[in-house]
Amino acid sequence: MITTKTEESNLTKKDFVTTNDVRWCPGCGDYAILNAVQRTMPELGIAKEKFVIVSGIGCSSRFPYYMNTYGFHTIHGRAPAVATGVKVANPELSVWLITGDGDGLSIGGNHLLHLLRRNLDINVLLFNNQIYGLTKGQYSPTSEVGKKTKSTPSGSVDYPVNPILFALGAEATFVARTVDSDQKHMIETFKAAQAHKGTSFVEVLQNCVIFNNKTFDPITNRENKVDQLLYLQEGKSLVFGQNSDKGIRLNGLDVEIVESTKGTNGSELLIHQPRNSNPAYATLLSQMTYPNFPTPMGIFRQLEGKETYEDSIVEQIETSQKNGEGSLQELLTGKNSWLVED
Amino acid sequence: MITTKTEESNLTKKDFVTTNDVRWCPGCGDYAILNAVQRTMPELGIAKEKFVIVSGIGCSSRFPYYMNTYGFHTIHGRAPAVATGVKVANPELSVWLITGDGDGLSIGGNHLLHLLRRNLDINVLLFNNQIYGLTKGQYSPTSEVGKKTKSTPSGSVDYPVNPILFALGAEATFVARTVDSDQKHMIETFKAAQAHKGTSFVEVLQNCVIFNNKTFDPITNRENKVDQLLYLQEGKSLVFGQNSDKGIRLNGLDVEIVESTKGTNGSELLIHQPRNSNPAYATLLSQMTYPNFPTPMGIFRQLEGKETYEDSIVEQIETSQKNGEGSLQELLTGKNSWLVED
Amino acid sequence: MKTSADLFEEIESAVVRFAGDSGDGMQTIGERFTDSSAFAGNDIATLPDYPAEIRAPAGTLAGVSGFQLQFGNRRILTPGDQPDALVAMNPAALKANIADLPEGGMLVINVDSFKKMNLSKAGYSSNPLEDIDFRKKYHLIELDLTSLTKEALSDTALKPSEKVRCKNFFALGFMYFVYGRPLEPTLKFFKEKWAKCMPQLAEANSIVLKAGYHLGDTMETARNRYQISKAPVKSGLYRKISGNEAMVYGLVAAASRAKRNLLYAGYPITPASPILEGLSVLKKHGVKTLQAEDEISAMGMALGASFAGDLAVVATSGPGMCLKSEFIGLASITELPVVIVDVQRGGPSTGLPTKTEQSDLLQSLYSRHGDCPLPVIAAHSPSDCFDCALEAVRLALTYMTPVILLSDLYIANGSEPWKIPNVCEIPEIENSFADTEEEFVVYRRNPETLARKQAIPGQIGLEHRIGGLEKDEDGEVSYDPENHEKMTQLRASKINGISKSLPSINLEGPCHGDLLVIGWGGTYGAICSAIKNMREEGFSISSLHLRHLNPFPKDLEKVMNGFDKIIVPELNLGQLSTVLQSTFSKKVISYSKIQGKPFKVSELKEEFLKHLP
Amino acid sequence: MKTSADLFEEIESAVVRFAGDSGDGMQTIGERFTDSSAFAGNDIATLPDYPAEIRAPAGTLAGVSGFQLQFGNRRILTPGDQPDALVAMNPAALKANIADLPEGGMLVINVDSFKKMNLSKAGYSSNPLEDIDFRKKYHLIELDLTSLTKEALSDTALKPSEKVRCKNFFALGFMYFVYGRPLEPTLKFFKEKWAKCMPQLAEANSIVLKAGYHLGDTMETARNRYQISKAPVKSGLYRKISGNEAMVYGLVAAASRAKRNLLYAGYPITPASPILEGLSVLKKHGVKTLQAEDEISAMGMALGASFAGDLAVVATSGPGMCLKSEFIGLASITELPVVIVDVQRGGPSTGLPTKTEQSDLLQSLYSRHGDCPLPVIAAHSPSDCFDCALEAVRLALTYMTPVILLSDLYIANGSEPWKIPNVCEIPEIENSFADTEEEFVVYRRNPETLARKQAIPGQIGLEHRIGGLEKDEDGEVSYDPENHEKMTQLRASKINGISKSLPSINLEGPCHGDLLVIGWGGTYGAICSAIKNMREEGFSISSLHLRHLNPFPKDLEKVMNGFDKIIVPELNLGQLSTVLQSTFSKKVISYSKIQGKPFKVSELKEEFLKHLP
Ligand SMILES: Cc1ncc(C[n+]2csc(CCOP(=O)(O)OP(=O)(O)O)c2C)c(N)n1
Ligand SMILES: Cc1ncc(C[n+]2csc(CCOP(=O)(O)OP(=O)(O)O)c2C)c(N)n1
Ligand code: SF4
Ligand code: SF4
Ligand SMILES: [Mg+2]
Ligand SMILES: [Mg+2]
Repeated sequence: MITTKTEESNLTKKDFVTTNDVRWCPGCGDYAILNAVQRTMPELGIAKEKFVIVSGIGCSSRFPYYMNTYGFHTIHGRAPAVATGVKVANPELSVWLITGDGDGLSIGGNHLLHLLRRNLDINVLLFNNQIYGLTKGQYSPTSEVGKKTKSTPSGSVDYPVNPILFALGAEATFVARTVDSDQKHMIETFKAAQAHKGTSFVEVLQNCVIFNNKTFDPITNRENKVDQLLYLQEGKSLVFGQNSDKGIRLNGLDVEIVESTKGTNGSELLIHQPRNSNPAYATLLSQMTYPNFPTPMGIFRQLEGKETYEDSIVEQIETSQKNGEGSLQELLTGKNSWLVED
Repeated sequence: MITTKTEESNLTKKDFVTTNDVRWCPGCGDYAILNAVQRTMPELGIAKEKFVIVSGIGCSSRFPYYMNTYGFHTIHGRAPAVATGVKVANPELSVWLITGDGDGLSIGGNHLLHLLRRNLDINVLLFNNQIYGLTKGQYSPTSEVGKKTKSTPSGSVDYPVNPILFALGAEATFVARTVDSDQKHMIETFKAAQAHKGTSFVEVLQNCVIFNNKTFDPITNRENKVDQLLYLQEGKSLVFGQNSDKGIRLNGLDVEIVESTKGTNGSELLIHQPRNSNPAYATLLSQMTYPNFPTPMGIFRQLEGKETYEDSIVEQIETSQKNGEGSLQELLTGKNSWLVED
Repeated sequence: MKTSADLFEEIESAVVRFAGDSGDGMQTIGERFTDSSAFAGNDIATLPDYPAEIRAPAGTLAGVSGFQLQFGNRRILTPGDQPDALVAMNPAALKANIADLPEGGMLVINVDSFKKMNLSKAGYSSNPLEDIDFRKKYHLIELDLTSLTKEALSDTALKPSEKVRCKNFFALGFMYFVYGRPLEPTLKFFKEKWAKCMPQLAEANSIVLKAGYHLGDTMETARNRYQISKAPVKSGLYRKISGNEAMVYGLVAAASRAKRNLLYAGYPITPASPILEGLSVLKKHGVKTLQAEDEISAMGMALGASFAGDLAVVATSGPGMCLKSEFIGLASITELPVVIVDVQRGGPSTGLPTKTEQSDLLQSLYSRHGDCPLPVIAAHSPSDCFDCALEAVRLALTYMTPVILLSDLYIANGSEPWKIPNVCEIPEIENSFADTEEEFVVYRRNPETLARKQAIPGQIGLEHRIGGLEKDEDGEVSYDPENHEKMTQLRASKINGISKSLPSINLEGPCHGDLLVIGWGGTYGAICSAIKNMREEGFSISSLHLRHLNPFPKDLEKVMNGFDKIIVPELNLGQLSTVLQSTFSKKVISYSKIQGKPFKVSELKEEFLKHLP
Repeated sequence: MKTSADLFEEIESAVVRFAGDSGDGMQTIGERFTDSSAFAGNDIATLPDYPAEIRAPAGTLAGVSGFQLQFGNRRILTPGDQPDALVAMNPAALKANIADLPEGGMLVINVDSFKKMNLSKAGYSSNPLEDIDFRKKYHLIELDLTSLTKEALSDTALKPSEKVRCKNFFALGFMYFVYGRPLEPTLKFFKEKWAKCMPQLAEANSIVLKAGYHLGDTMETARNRYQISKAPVKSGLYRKISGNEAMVYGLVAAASRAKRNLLYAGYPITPASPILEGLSVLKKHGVKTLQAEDEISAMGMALGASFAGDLAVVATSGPGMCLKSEFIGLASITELPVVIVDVQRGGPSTGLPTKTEQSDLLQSLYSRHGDCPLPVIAAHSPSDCFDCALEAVRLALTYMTPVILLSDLYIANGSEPWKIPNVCEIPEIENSFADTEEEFVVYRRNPETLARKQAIPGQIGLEHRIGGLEKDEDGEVSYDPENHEKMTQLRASKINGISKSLPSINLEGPCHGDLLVIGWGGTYGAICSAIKNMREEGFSISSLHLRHLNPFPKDLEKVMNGFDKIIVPELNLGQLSTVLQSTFSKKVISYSKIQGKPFKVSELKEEFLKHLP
């Protein structure tokens, strides 16, 4: 592999910006995510030429065109396969997969499932705008039931996929959620995703101003967010609200809201334990949804120590080569050859 | 739809047997499952002509050829799509989907995911033999890590899919497990699956005598099964072992084994609650795997009351037709026509 | 001052193009102008043209959206080679379109958008409006649309930004004046669309539209006014229809005439999504629409529904066609009826998703593994999609086979007037259903059509199994060598036999001559126009347009033999040429255009001339 | 008593077929017989033939598995039209195969399996062995294999059921005697396979094999013994190789000669799985094999690996080819090298998964939407898969394009002796890599090949983006009409230009004559044999076998023009005929066989005769 190091330390956001016009609608949440990624990458200590961005098809999947890195805008739903090929071919690359709720969970659900279970060291950012943007506004598999869209004028009838629960079902080793309106939290989450060895799945709530404007407003707008967002912090109890006056505790095998955390001293509240190897804890968090619960933001689950797919493959090859590489001539000759003499 | 009722009550197993030679390997677990299905169907109170069996490709997917019902042996991995079409076209049919671990969880994972989340009233039997039978023994997505097969001579490196957890991740409303060696339990489980309104997902542990013989032996053989299988019964505590002397209790958000249930009087043991709407409970059960835990058998989760996809579709049509069907002539004419006179 | 009526110049037809930013509402006013012209009794053809991005950055070339239409008092077959009048809402729209406007053409400009930033976004280093040569070259009309619109709305309560957004209707009103179009259909449209939920908007747009019209009336520069009399069409009730709409109606009509329930399974994709969307509002007509997780699944759902007795239909575009091929093979071997609509767009791969092309013909014929022939037909104009939908359903149900129906972006989005058919006059479509009274042998064939009979789950006593493995007549899996050969031949004969049911070829022109033009699909209008012109000019040229691409009509070879040369114009690298040559071992001349745009009449004439003696 | 040596009859070649139940080990003894014959210096060709079920019910026709081979002292090109000797292990095997045995042929029967139940399972109402006419018709040898085997093993500690399972080697030993084959290779095989883990088994099989051999020696009925001298082949080191093995080795060799790492992504499917399996044991050679979740994913993984600089390969069969087409389109427009092997089997749909066919040619050429041409080549024999793998890699890397390499079940599973190449003599394969010292323009082309250059992620300063949208030379997305036309033409010219690099056609026979036979793929052996025969008989007939199916060799048209008639025999409905006719607008005669079986030499001769004056 032809890799040489550039001086990584001097990188700035500018290095990751292309001269191309960005062609999203004015006001689209994708701009903010692009910005956050461009601000994250220079800080990772990785040489610029090591980044590869792979995407499928959708508004979100135009992402690689706007990043001055190696990039591959592939076909609808299949980016996980391409990203897998890139990473296995060269495990030294930092591979980022950009997908949408349609791309990643409708047509591409299976590839995502298998990527997650194989645990390649790839960062997956799923831009969830709960709609098909690029095809002009049909409902997506994350749209709420009853959603009226171009293709469902009487309201959609299928139950949405919960991206977090889906990822847990695939036994993903890193599962997180962030939102386009919070630069700081996005950057923090993306850094954690890159730091994690194994597949990092990040759901990014993203606003589509044209076809699904303000879907996340009830939880993300200035007024509501203190009560509607719960920021997860490892080892800290699950609290939210003005002055952290509300919390989450266990009730049997379900969760409930404690209205005042004052008296309890927090002791009966659930402690955030993203490294709990049993997915039941993260499953509980995945069920906290608007309007009954605050929406958890941050890292739901983070399990270190599971070997990655690409490392295992390399290891098998290294093991079998420990006494030297195979000779091609010997291989062709095989064990049952015979000589024909003149 | 051209449906008339036959006398359903007189049906026997024989009515469901075809004259075709059954072409599985002698000793294959598929025979036992076929037998169980043929014994289940006559007892469901459903007319024979209402049964439709849809399958993909694989040894298991040859199933419809051996059932004297309507049947469709489709293509690899895509049976859920076909079954969906059948059911939406005619919700009165009893649709059974037969798939394998490769068919359903490798190539067909996405369709299965979407079938489950849409909650069509279809019964899915996934024959899990942890191997690709029909293609002669490559590892499958349910094979354990390190599995040596034709395609993985140094051992497989990907982490298996846990079919139960996968189904929970898709928010399936009925999730169960049974095993080819237990006729009674299979029949019971299949009946419950048919009784459930919504998609019923049943994992059937199945022995492939040729390519993966005795994989389930450690948990299913005569000697081990008392200690290795835990039969789930709603409202009863989770006990297993000779004389039910062992049980499962909660430890934080994880489960552990209680070695003797005598003293505890069972009170601290987990009570089986398949109707708990929070998937965390069923998730806990899904993590109980050999060799650390007994393998749960039976219904993990059963949520009633979620409308099915096909019913919602029919309902929308009925609602819009409550003042009569649309006139085709009016439709063609539209609202902006103009008359050209001679 | 002369009255405006004095200035009317009577013309036969005109071509108008609206161009602006994706957010400027160009498609909307194009549609309105079309409706208004239809209402005025003209014949019309339209060509919407927009970028692949939903809303590329305002003011850039990438964001330019256009809509061209031709209307006239004679049969209008194409949206026109070049505009007579161009409305450009900003510098980018001007830049992207000006090359098409002939000298002396009318150029209506929204001058307030010609500010420095917009000019530079469009790549202009100086303002073209300040260039004297440029000003002289066209019949330039500069309107300060933003201010004019604001002024017209000064009395309303709309926010300033909302007011500005009405400016497209100002431009439209102005063009209505120029071409003497009636305002009523548009005013009615405002009412229907907004009167209930946003009455203010309905009101404001009405004011602006009228203001634009009146400005024309008072303005000195608007000296040309054109009058176009009604087109001499057959009497009857008409409506405007786009290709995708006609497809929707055709499918619903076919289901009704076949007495089957219509089940449509689709996955959104440009330019086929409007078929899914159009059918999804027809619940009153019993239509079931399923939005599948992908095109594979959509095809599978359709096949399942077909097995269960519904009329099953899918529609997609190229990338989706790739995904359906395995299931199409299954449909072919199980001999289940299903209609697969492919609304073609520019390829390969994601290609040019919002541009037209005819490049999926070979794929339609050959995308499956194994020998797997099936009928392929193509619609040639927006309204023809209706007839083709009926024909596709007829083939599917009569012959128990999947059928591919090709449309393309140009006809799907374009529109034309359509004489509304009388439902009772649409022929019934026969099914090949099994008889409960007779022995049912799954693959026993109708000796005439070679179609098998279909038994529907739920029917007593007709239980049977089908699948993708080769089978004998009984439906039992069979690996017998002779049986496989026989079945393969039978399936092929069945499809070939369809040609017996096809009407004989309708030639445009005499059946002998120097040059025969063979076309298919959306190039119909341009080819016909060119041929008519050239025949009037005395050339020995004829044309035929193929609806059936597999099998071909039985008299095609004979017709071809009547000409010295054959030319096949296509918006691809020569796909029909390939098929004709392989079928008849006869050389044809291929004329290709692969620019994501329809043929111009002038291009075709020029090319045809080259091959005439 | 005469000594057996006296009885040797010298013959040129012989065809032997073993037939039995799927569990009887017929493939194993077929392979052993082949090895032994190769060791004896004969040329050989083999034809394994087994059912789609893993193990259909014992004793039924559905469960019969067969293995036929031809070996001789001359060039052996096919496994033979019909067996000279048939070994039938049970009534079903007899029933399924007896029609192929000519009168007087040797028929070896395992009599203990001719019990009532087995006879009726096979559909015999009476025992054919009791029919006098039947007995007279063949040279019948009845062996009581079960008892004989048990007897031979009476001294060993194996369980009775294990003993019985060795009976296939008894039959093999017997046939070794008949054809004077050496025992050593098989005894060595036992040792290698079982000596470590199951020494008892190795021992038992050796005993049984020898017992079978000795029985022949002592038995009166085994009066015929044949002797076949060595085939006059070039000197050198040889081995036996199957098509799938040769494919594996060819890919590994190509990667080595191109200095790229080999990454193979696959999803199991008959008959391509052995390529995945064969490569997965070559970790020592640095080969990475990924078992993907489906064929779409396998293709995507390969494309990703190609982007990252590996030599990326996939292999599948028809149903998998359907699933890959969308990604192949992406590979074409992004101009990334990747080799796609299609091991064809009987179609359409699941079809006849364990039978051979050549019916994916049109799919290979046209399965993608849009204009999307790519190189297609086909291997014509087991060992030719090695050369074709090298050629496919050369095309992919030199021209930066996906390449489809067609194999088929017959050559994939069949085997023949192969002269082992000297690695150093395999030419190097050049890459079209970007130069870090030069400006990198993504789609700037080598003027010779029209290939673009490839920059690999990780290379400093060559960052760039590729994708499925149409783009200009810089790689920027472009919706410009002229650019799309230019790019489409360029991509097509690049592929067409490959013909410049192809060697001229190698005709079997003179370049003028009455009849030219054009073949492709696995029909090579049968066609060559037929042509050689007929030329010896004095007919004016020649043949050529196409490796390159797109583009064709540049001199093909000229060669075709040298003959009065052209016939194209194919195991499909006439796919190459279709392509030849469309390319050259020249009528060819199509001769089809669609029975899941290769051509017989006799069938071909008979057909060719019909078209000769
Ligand atoms: C095979 C295929 N099917 C359908 C499409 C059309 N298509 C393009 S993007 C898209 C969905 C976009 O939704 P999402 O992934 O949520 O991305 P967003 O645009 O919302 O960011 C679809 C259906 C396609 N390009 N290819
Ligand atoms: C598109 C496609 N890819 C691959 C195959 C080959 N194939 C047939 S069955 C099968 C897997 C079978 O495994 P599983 O689903 O577990 O069924 P089992 O045979 O074990 O019952 C595969 C890969 C195919 N038929 N079609
Ligand atoms: S359509 Fe929605 S998601 Fe797409 S660019 Fe516009 S705002 Fe963003
Ligand atoms: S291969 Fe395995 S799964 Fe298939 S029929 Fe045989 S025993 Fe059953
Ligand atoms: Mg989206
Ligand atoms: Mg399996």
